[in-house]
Amino acid sequence: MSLFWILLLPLIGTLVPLLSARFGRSACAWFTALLPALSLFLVLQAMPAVLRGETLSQTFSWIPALGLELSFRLDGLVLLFLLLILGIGLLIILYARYYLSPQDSMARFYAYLILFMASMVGVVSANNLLQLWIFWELTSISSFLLICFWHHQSEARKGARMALTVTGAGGLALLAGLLLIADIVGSYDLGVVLASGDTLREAPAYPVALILLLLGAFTKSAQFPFHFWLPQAMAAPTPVSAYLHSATMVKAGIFLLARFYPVLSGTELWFLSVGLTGLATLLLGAYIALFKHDLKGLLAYSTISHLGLITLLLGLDTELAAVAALFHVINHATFKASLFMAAGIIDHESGSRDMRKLNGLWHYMPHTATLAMVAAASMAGIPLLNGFLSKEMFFAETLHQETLGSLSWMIPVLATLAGVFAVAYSTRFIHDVFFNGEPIDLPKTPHEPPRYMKIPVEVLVTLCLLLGIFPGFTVGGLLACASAAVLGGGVPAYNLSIWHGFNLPLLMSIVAMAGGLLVYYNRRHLFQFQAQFPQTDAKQVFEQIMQQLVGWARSAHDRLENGSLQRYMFLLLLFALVLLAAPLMDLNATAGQRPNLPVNAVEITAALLLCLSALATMVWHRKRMIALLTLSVVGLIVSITFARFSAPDLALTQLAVEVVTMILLLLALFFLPQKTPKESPPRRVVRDLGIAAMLGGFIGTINYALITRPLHSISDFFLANSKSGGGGSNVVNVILVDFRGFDTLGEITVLGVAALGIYKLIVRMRLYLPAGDESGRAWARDRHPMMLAVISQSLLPLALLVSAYIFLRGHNLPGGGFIAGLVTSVALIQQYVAHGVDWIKGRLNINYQWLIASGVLIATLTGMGSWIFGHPFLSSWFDHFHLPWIGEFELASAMLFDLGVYLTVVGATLLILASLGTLTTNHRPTLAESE
Amino acid sequence: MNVWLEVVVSILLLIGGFFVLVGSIGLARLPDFYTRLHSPTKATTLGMGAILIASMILMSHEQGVLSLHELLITLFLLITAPVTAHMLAKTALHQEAHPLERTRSLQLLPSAREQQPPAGADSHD
Amino acid sequence: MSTHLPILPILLPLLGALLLLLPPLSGSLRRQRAAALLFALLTLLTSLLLLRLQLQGIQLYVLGGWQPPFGIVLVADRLSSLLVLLTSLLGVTSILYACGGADRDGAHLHPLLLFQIMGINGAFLTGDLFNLFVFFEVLLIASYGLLIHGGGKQKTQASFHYVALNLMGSSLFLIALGILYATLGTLNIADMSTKIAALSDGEQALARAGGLLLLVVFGLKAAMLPLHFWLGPAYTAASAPVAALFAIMTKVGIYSMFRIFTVVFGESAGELAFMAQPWIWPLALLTLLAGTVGALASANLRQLSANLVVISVGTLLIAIVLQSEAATSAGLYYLVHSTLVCAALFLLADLIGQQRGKAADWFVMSRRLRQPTLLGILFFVAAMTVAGVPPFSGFVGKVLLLQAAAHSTAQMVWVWPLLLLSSLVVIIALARGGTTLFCRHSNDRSRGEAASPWRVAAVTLLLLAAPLMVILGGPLTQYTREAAGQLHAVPDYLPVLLPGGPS
Amino acid sequence: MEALYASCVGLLSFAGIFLCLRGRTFPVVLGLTLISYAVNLFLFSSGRLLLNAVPILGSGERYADPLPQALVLTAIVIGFAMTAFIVILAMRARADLGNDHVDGHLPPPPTPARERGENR
Amino acid sequence: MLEITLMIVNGTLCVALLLNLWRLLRGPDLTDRILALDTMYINSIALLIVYGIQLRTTLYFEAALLIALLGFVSSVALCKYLLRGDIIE
Amino acid sequence: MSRAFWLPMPRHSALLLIVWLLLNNTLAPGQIVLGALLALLIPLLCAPLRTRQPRVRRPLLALGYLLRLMGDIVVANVEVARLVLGPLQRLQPAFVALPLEIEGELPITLLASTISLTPGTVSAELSCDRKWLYIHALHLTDEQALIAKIKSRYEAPLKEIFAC
Ligand code: NA
Ligand code: NA
Repeated sequence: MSLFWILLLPLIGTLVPLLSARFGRSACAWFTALLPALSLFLVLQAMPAVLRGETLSQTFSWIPALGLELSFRLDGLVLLFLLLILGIGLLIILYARYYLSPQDSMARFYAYLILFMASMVGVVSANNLLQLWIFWELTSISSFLLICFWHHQSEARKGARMALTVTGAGGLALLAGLLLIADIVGSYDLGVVLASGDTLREAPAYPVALILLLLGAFTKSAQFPFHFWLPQAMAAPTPVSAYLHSATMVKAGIFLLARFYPVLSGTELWFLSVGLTGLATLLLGAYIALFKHDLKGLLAYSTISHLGLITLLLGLDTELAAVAALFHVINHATFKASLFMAAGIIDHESGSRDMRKLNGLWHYMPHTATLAMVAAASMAGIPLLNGFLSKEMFFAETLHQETLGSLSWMIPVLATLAGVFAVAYSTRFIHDVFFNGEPIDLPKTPHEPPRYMKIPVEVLVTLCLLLGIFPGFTVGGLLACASAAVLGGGVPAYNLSIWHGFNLPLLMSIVAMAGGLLVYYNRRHLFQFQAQFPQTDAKQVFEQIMQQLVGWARSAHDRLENGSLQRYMFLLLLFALVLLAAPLMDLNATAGQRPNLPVNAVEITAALLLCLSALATMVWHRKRMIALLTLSVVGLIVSITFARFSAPDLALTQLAVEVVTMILLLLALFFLPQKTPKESPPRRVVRDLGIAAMLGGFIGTINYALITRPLHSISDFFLANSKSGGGGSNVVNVILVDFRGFDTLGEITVLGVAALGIYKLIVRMRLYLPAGDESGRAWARDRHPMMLAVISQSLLPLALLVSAYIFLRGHNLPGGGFIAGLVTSVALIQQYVAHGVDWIKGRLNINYQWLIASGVLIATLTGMGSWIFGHPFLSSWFDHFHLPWIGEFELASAMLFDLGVYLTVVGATLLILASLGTLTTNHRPTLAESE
Repeated sequence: MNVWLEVVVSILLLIGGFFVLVGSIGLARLPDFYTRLHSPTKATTLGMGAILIASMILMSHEQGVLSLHELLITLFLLITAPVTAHMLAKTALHQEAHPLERTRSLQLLPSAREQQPPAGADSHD
Repeated sequence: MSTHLPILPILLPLLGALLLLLPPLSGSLRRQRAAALLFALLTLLTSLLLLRLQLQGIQLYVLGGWQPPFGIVLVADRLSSLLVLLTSLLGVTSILYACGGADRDGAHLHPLLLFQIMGINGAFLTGDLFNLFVFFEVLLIASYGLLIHGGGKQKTQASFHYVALNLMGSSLFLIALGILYATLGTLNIADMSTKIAALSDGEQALARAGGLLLLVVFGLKAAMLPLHFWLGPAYTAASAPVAALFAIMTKVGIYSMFRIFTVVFGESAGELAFMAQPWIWPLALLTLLAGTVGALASANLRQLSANLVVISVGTLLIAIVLQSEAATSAGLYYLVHSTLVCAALFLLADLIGQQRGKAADWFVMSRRLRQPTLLGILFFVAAMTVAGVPPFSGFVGKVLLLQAAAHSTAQMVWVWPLLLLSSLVVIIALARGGTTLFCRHSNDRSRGEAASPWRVAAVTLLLLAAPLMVILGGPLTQYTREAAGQLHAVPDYLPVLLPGGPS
Repeated sequence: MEALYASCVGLLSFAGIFLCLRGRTFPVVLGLTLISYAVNLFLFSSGRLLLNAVPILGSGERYADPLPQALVLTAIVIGFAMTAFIVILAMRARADLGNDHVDGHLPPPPTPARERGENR
Repeated sequence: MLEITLMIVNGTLCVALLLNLWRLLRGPDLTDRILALDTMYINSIALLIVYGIQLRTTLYFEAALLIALLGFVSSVALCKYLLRGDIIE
Repeated sequence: MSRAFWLPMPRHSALLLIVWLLLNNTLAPGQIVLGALLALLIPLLCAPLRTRQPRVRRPLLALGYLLRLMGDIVVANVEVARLVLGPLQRLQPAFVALPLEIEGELPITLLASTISLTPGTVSAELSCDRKWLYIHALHLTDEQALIAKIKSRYEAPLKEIFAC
């Protein structure tokens, strides 16, 4: 049987509860337990081999580029954790069946829980660093889901978010750490990494990698100063707390420390960072636990404290300490899980977790009370229970280190102090809940829980006893092989027995017990002392910090993106300016070698006209009509410039476009506000003038530098092949319809789509129609001056003829489909101006949308026509024919293509016009009405 | 090139250039809009005509075929110039452009603006 | 037909759009939907076939039979066919989603979506710089039309900014084209790369100016800081299927940067080799930062998604500046992933918003969702994917990029903290947003309508990629590695790209 | 000649850019139009300036570079489409937002500090 | 001789165009400016024709023809705008 | 189909053919065929946008009118040139209301155009009832003489040409 099934079964098991929910709650629980149980069975099957000291592993390739493999590892350490995860997991499934109320979705809960279980299995069994990280993150996610299970509670949401934030941050740090380790070692394979301890410790990046990895571990294991999320996670249902926050997830950090112990430990940095963090956490947790009135709060801080203890043990960096750490992992899991479950039962059956209300429950639930008291005793470290054994080992190990030099004595003293508090809060858990008078104001009368709900607690408490009394027999083998995995081979000699004789550790235990009882007895003074300090709610602080962060982000974001086009445009231009400045400074000689053309009067005049008009447009942009007129002059001069420098086609196009644009602008002006206020402050104007001048200067300079240099271009090809290959002597037109016909196809598509877009814009437009012009004068009432109408009518055929002329000759002489289309459009626009939209619409019922579409379609199909002859898209075809009497003439596919262009242009222009025409109402005063 | 041809073309060009210039001088010089309206409308027609005829003659000679298409431009200008002038005058009337003080029959302006018969002219017909 | 395969992803959507505008399809919405879906699916199919075809070698489609560098060519290599496939897939989902009702909000939605697909595919496939400009304009004008779909103040205002900035961008593009043509005398991208090293000093400075102007243009399209301002308002305002398709638009800018700054101004460019990267470097980090801050500041899911797009842009820019083949490969994987998941998020925002009534997708208390489980699962998957949390596709791209950045400590110390920090912030923002959207309920007992199956199908289709891209991560990263190899070794492919030799 | 030409291109860009930075839609449209003139001239001149060299075969001994001309033609058409769109969009903005400011909302009127002091 | 004539004619056309611009910028009424623009259109036709004569080519004929047609349309549209606001109602 | 459908404007068609040949500077048979085709096609397209206008009844007279107009234009130009270049103080502009006798849109338009093209006059406005044409004169000495001249020299022939 493949080892993978150990991981795969719980993964698949995630779906089981969702599918089995319909069969009832008990069935759901049983079905859910099935696959994890099977998985546990597989683990047990593999156990003997592992206990013999074998390391089982299995690998599949997954994403080699990433270094990610699906690789499973089963050694002693993995075995220990797998037993905990799967074993306690099964108990939790049973417990949760009774814990959850009928309103709670059991399927959802179990799905999350099994997902978490699978993730944990994945973490511990990963033999690939990335795989480990993947499952590590999954534990964060599934724990988020579990904490947030009662998502209608604000507490739960906040607690879950906080846990996710902290563990998420840790996860990312861990990723960085793992990537660094892999980078140093050169492999993501855990086996390789574990064999490269010296390489790692000597690498310059070792401290960074270590710290990053520790960040991952500490956040997960709630080590100081990242401990604050764990108490907030208590908003989760108690089974979750019992499982995640005592037995498994928080141990993932410990697992990580243990896993990398062979390669990362053994340095001063390790001791200082791990050991001192553990010590601080141990003390802090134990101390705070005492003051928590909430049962689960007490347990949460106690958990923090115990995790600190294990961390400290690993930090002590001795082999025995490591063994003790592993032992305490087991012990803590057993007693803390049972305590959480007991607390859950109390909460469930009495309706409260407040120890100030809970009193004397012994009378109501003696069975549960017994179990809880045994577990609590174990937590306190009472002999005959497993907690005692590992604590004893811990005390012993604190005595055996000298890293802190002359301050080394402090560690055992502080450890004992933590022991004192542990005994105190354990005593409180027992005395304050089960004795201490009668309950106060409980929502329900407490009673024993359902039979099966107690079974998990019983199992765990029995384990506490068994481990405590027969440690060697019960866990000796497991511990030995786990320690071997952690220590990388040699296991130190140790003795797992209850009685080691009278020694210093025993004394420390006695001191702790006596001190603990004393502290608890005098708790009133201590509580009073503690009450002086303001209570800080971690959740509130965290939320506040988050709010502040969001607020800060928002104001930063809003300050940057203030919704002003002027600023965006300015930044765009500034960016272009900065980018252009650098290469221009490299440009030593502005002028090139090419001989310049002479200048004559016409050119100077044209330049003068162009510049003056452009400046006038700029200066008088608020006098809209004048600006429009000067803009037209600019357009006119530009087209004449094209003509002068040998580009008649361009001149024609520019002219036609110019007029259509002007008409469009006139149409727009009618609806735009008639006055443009002067609102730019002088400083803004100067700034804009500055950037405009600089950028304009740059563009001019570049232009000059370019056109004074000689050019060798691909154009000779076009001149050489235009006639022979394209069948036309107007090379520009042949380029447009043949050599680069694909550009033209795109271009007419743009035109057509623009018209469609404009149609979309206009269809929903509701505009106010000004009743008079800028000076407030009412509009003239003569809608369609008669002379204009008559002349326009007679001009139309002429204009159409001209456009046909321009169309037909385009291939050989200046002209072409586009210009012809624009001329046709202008001629028709002239009809609109002379007669109005309604008049035209009534007489010329053309669907312009169809015209556009068929235009582009004709061009496209012309291009596809060449497929029939086995040529690529847009391959042209032309031939000369001779008919008697008529003479020689040419037919070319380019003509058809150009026809498409023509139709598109006409359709697009007129669609825009016709839709604009629908904007005005017919209820404006006219001459006819006034008569 | 034939000298006479050159002379004819040159003269036509000069005439054209002159009238075009006169049109623009008038546009710049005349005192009010209504008077300015006259000069380009007319001067340019003749000016353009002359230049176009010069082009016709020269091109016919150059290409060896009768080149008459310049006539079309003349035709266009002759058809459109009056309409442009009419529209501009109409606009000026509507916008109440200030005529020269000494213009005669200024009393006609209000009725012209309203496109009504002149006041007191009902007896006509 | 297979000889014409490279052009079909451009022609099919074009033909579809045109037929949709003509009778008999223009008359009925139902016929429009069917036809639009059909053409989108055909495009997807041909994209797939093209992807398969070019595995045998780069496919060159010589338009009109005019050999490069004289005519326009389409180049289907690993990179372009992958992106064409991505676009086509996105197109299918957008149209599918639009069939769920968004196409009733205004005219011509389906044709415009098809035009947009045509433009984007064209931009990816063309091997000619001016043709790239033309396709930029096609996709832009289609996007203008799409952006205003549905109407409303927000759209109008966002559109004006978007259009005005892009018009300026197009002008700069033309100037850049003018400069490059005036110095290199050619428009074919591969041909340009052969010419650039031989320029004289002065021409070199000018070509550099042209190249840097292109950086402005592509930066604007890609939403690189400080040119990213249009993105937030536009993507937030756009109708859902439109925003989903827009998710690929920024990638066109990124793609063009890859093409121009590693091919034309790549290793063989002599003095001008990798001349844009030093400029992109700080901007990439700042873009990432801006997106991250924006994500934290977002007040609704669409804003958040838009900022996630900005973050993805920053990340991709980092992939560009890292310059190595590994980084490019990582970038390409990340590009595909981020496009799909951002698109899914935009659609989800709409789905969620519709069920939450007035509160829409704002992060405020609202009535309960009609389908909390379904949408919750979809959102959860999308959130994990986009945040780069395993096991979904996000982490692969991110880890690949982190690995690529590890090759130089100088780059690592910037990239790693920023990238990881940004991931954390995204997780925080998504957790805050998600818990509010799904868990904070008011007392309003009214219920919205259930999501139409079209829409759910579209989102699911997009999100299926999240696990699939991880499961198939091996072959996929292999593919992106090959694509990066082709991109970085253009001189080796010149005989294919310019069969007749350089001009 | 080249210097004169380049100066004109520079000046057109200058005027256009300045107008693009204005706060109302109409000047922005004007500015974009001016810039497109400048850009078209710029792109056109990338084939260098030649007199009497129309690229029509048989019309003379030498020909100007036809390619930039074709490119500019395409650019003009596309520019026209884009200009048309933004013009109508400006109208739509006016319709939807009630004003013609490029940001869709009018900037707050400048209130000198003195005035505010008086109001208090 | 023709060359000199052409130079002179070019000169007069330039002066004419500058005068037109002066009127266009000066105004005072919008109608004056429109008239100036219209005249400018016509003068540029002359300029193109003369250029054609100079180069002995008819390639600029269409441009001249188009200016004639388009100049008219644009002047009329401008007038209509001043008269009615909406030019295509 | 009736002839009016296929050939809605025969005169226009003829004119268009001529213009086509003018445009192409040719009498090649191919161009004639093409021109004829267009001359038939374009009126067909324009037909819907046409309003009925009075026919030219006397084409010869029209030709004479055209020639006279040409002559007058030349004179007008010289006249205007003199006025423009002369001292402006002596300029006496005037508005004149011209009572119209002819009817019909086309004849009135032609008259107005003629007036605008000829010596020192511009047709400024037409009254709604189309009975009055407002004229601006650049330099007017005798109003009645001007009216009489217009009526006899232009209006009367036009009336005859269109027989209205
Ligand atoms: Na109590
Ligand atoms: Na324009």
